[in-house]
Amino acid sequence: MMEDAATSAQASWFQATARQRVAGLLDPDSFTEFLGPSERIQSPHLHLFDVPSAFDDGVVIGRGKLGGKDVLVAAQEGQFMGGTFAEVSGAKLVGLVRAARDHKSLPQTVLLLMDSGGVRLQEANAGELAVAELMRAIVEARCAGVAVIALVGGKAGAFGGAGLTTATCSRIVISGQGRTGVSGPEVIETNKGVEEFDSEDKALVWSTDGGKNRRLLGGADAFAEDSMEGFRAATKALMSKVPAFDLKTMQAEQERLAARQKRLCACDDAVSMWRILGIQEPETIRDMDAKKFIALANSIKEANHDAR
Amino acid sequence: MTLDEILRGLFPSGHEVKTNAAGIITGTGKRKNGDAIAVIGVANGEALGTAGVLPLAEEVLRVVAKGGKTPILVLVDTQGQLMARRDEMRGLNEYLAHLAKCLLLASQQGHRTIGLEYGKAAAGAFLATALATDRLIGLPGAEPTVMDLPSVARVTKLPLNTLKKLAKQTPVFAPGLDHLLQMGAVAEIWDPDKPLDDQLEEALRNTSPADSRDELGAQRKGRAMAAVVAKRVIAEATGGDKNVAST
Amino acid sequence: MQTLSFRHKAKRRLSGKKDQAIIGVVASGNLEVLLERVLPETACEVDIATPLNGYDETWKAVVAEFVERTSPGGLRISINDGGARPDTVYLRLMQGSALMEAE
Amino acid sequence: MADWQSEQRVREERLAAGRKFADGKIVAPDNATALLEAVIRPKDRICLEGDNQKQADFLAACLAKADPKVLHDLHVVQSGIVLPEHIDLFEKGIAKKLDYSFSGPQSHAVPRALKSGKIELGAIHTYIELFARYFVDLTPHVALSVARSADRQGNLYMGPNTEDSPSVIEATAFKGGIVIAQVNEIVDKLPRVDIPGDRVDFLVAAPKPFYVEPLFTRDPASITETQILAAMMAIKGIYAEYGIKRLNHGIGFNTAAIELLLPTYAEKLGLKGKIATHWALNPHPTLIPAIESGWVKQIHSFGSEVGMDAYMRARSDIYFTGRDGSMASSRTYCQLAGLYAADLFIGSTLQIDLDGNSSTVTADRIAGFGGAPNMGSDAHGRRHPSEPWLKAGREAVDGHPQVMRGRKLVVQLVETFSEKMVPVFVEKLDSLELAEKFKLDLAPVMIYGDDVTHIVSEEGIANLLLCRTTEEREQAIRGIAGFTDVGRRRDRKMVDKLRKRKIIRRPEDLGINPLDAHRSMLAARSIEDLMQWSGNLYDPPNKFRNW
Repeated sequence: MMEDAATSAQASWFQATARQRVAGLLDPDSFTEFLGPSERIQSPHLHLFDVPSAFDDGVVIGRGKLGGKDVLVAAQEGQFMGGTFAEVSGAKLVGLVRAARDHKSLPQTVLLLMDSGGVRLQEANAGELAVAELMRAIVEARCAGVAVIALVGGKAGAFGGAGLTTATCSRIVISGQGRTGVSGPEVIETNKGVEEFDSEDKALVWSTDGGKNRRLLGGADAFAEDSMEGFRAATKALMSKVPAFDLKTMQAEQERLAARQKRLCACDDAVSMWRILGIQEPETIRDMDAKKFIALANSIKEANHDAR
Repeated sequence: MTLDEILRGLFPSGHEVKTNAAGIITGTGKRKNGDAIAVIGVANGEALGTAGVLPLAEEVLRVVAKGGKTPILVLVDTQGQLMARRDEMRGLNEYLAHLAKCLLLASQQGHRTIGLEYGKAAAGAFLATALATDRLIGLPGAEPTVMDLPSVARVTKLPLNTLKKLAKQTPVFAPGLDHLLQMGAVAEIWDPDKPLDDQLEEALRNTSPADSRDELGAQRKGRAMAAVVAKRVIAEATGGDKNVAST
Repeated sequence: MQTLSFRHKAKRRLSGKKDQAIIGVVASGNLEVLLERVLPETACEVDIATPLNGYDETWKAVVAEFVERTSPGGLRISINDGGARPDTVYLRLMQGSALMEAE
Repeated sequence: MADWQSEQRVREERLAAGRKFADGKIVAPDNATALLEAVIRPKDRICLEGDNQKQADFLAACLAKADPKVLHDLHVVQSGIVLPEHIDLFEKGIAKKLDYSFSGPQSHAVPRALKSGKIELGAIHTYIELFARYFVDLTPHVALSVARSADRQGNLYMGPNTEDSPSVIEATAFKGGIVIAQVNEIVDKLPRVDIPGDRVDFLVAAPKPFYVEPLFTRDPASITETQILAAMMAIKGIYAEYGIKRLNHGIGFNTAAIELLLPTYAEKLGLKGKIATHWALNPHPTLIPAIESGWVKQIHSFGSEVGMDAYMRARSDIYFTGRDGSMASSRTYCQLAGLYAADLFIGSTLQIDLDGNSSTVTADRIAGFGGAPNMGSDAHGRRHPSEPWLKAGREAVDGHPQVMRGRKLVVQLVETFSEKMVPVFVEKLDSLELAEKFKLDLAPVMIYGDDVTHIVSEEGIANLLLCRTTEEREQAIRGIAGFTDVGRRRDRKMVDKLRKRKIIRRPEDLGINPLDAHRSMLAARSIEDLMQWSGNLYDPPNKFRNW
């Protein structure tokens, strides 16, 4: 059956749907969905724009097990409206993180499977506010001892509010195809011109926003091979120990980001940044296979820290 | 109102608030009761990039490290995040999120945080500053813009006029202070004709770190579903759990 | 947006025990199909929301062919369409009923 | 006295005019437009390569800058109308008449220029048909060619992108014409000589390397389940049934799906070594997994493909390579190979009518033909037998006639709808309306119905060889036309009968469950996978690198 193939260990995370990712990531048959599609909690706004709705508004939430450990999980569907934050899709994420924050009996690990271009234009105000609420809920949950882990490897990446949400989490897992940032390449090209950012040049796009650059600079804590098993393995390894959210951590992050700004602000391309990080042949990074890259990234000082 | 007018109105007994060439605001103001309030922000509609975030976050961390309960005021007039390939390459999302996290840390540690939106505000920079405070206040004339209508028109392929008409039916997508008030993002809009220092003190009294923006949006009929959906999620998550049910 | 509704009498109840399944995604050229086993033995309802107007006859033909092929008795099928081609619609319906037939 | 040497005299005049701008054979880039104005004369036939893949883009830009008072009414005879500058020539009045083959990226601009009267159309050809006319009635007066490098004597090195050049240059150089080549660099010693220097009159070192479109790179990530299903049917219902070893593929995603199913699905069917061993095919990156798995014995190519150079150099057992190690291509020879030495052509199209005629012309689009009508036709001059060819020949007739001839398998692999709900199966080709609109003597038909042997859609395979009447043929086509209007108007009883006679075969008739078609069956699911299959020898173009 094709659904089995789509969620098998070697199936591509990048090409999977949100539901396939949840099924492929968690232990078999361990997932229970909250507010599932048959509840039909859809966007109350999209019809105004003559745009089709989705039964789950593009976010799947629930609980399950990963490697035997209980987790709460949420997955954005990047193919539906770009996985965007909107009134309903956002509130589902906010509710899930608040549930973990307030109820010690619930799993104290939340996995956010990000796949989002940011805020849904048709519900921009509601979406932006949902991001603000989610970021606050994540910080409160982290203060209460909850581990919130972002997994980035979908087609829409994690941009705009999703990029900020990702960087608010305790830990970040990313794949080579994964991208995260604030303004996407197309947005920068539209506003600032093709000279600033040629969004058609995918190699440039990925060297800017892509998983390898994020991992090497310390913008992500683990690199996953683009497969269900790749994300399972990387996430399991990160779950056991996450940074506390306190003044010390934020001071360390301040230092980390200030140092990065100082060392790398003169660089115009990723390869020259990687060279400054002490990588011997930075031009070989791009085509390096995942295993080799993971080992390399684990040896880079900037890439491995608790300052998040 | 200009930044100077606002600062004079907020702190008649004096302040040490400076704005650098890149529009980065830092300093301290003197409250009516003589206590200090920390002030940070972005002025002149400047865009916020990796370089601009660092002094702002540093200031917030200094206030938290010092202990006490000094509140923090965040003044906001920014066109949004800096749109530049190099800043993105260095991880602008981490920088902006860091500033938001520092503000949220402050509020978790007992520092009341107030956002004052007096000019523009957009997208990622909005999230990192004004929307990361406990209580967001608008001044008349402020133009918070999550997404400008021409961009919405371009992506949705709907005519601008259609969108303008739609914007009258719903506050959910179009720019404007009133819309954000209705959504629950903006707690209140100040009256510029009344003393700002009094209004600041009143706002500080009403500030709480508990996030009730979705409830507010529901009360004001701007966001009917958000609070309900979030609560239903919690109910369903805990409902199936015997331990939770018994507590 | 256009909504369409089709009511069919199926030859028999669709086998299997699953009471609901969802397949596909609302995206350009794709659709989501939600299948729920909530109707009497041989009843079948298909409700469609589609952004493309004027394809009533095509939808009718696709649904009729699907009912003829699989006899989805007992199912209420709800579709959010993103402008999928008829062959994709048919494929998703077949995939959905196969999911419902799984033990 | 009759003058039997006038051509040579005119050639000398042209050369003398051109030498004013040259140092030996070498012309500075800044002088290129002046050179062209000096050497070319109004109403000349010119070939400005203009190939399927490589482009003499610098010379095209220089010619488009020429003064229309000096250069006008040129007759363009080249295979590809690809660059915007090619259209500019007509818009500015520098060129008037056009004989060509293919206009992929300019397929919307050509009908616009036709409509405004800027282009006077001779004919749309297949590649070798146009090349043939270079030697009969469309011989270029001036050829503007393109090579990777040259030496000072004018010897040219084409590398893997030889394409049309030898045919164009031979016709021009040996019939009193002038040959000008744009090169990326001028060097002391060439890796190998593809064109002898005495056929080349002038060289221009272009400021930038010439443009090549990665036309044959299909990202496996974009292949759909529907395409995989149709590909499974083609493999099991046609490749395996006829034992197809020698073949050509079109450039669509559906044929890319076949290439990626060889090391997986076809391997499981036990077909390795029995099908798809010898190819007339461009260097498709999607064939890398099959090559690496030992499926492919040899490939000859029309042109090259961006990023494949190092891979082909390292796989010289598979590809044709020069003494220097780099791959060598030829559009003429490869088209001949596809016509005479392949037993199967399989490709896609935009429209098919009830007779099986197909066309890629729509109301506002003329893409031209390229090689498909040649690949996709039965070569009546073929005399060597092969089992697939004979089997197809037997299927086309009843009984055992005294004289038997074989048939080439010409397969159209389509989805019933293309993008945006546009049906592929139609009652009448748009091409006919276009012919009326532009008063063309001949409506552009990509592949004539009587050459087509099979049509494969996601609904099934129609074997047209087995049809005996036009009615059967029509119903066979309707019977696999899915939910298109054409498909819904089928005669269900007749379609059932055709299915019993195996004229129509559904997936289940072939033992294929449509629900088994899944992307995980593809040997590679992304461009990155292809690169890894190649041991990182394949260097994908930047626009495909999402990592």
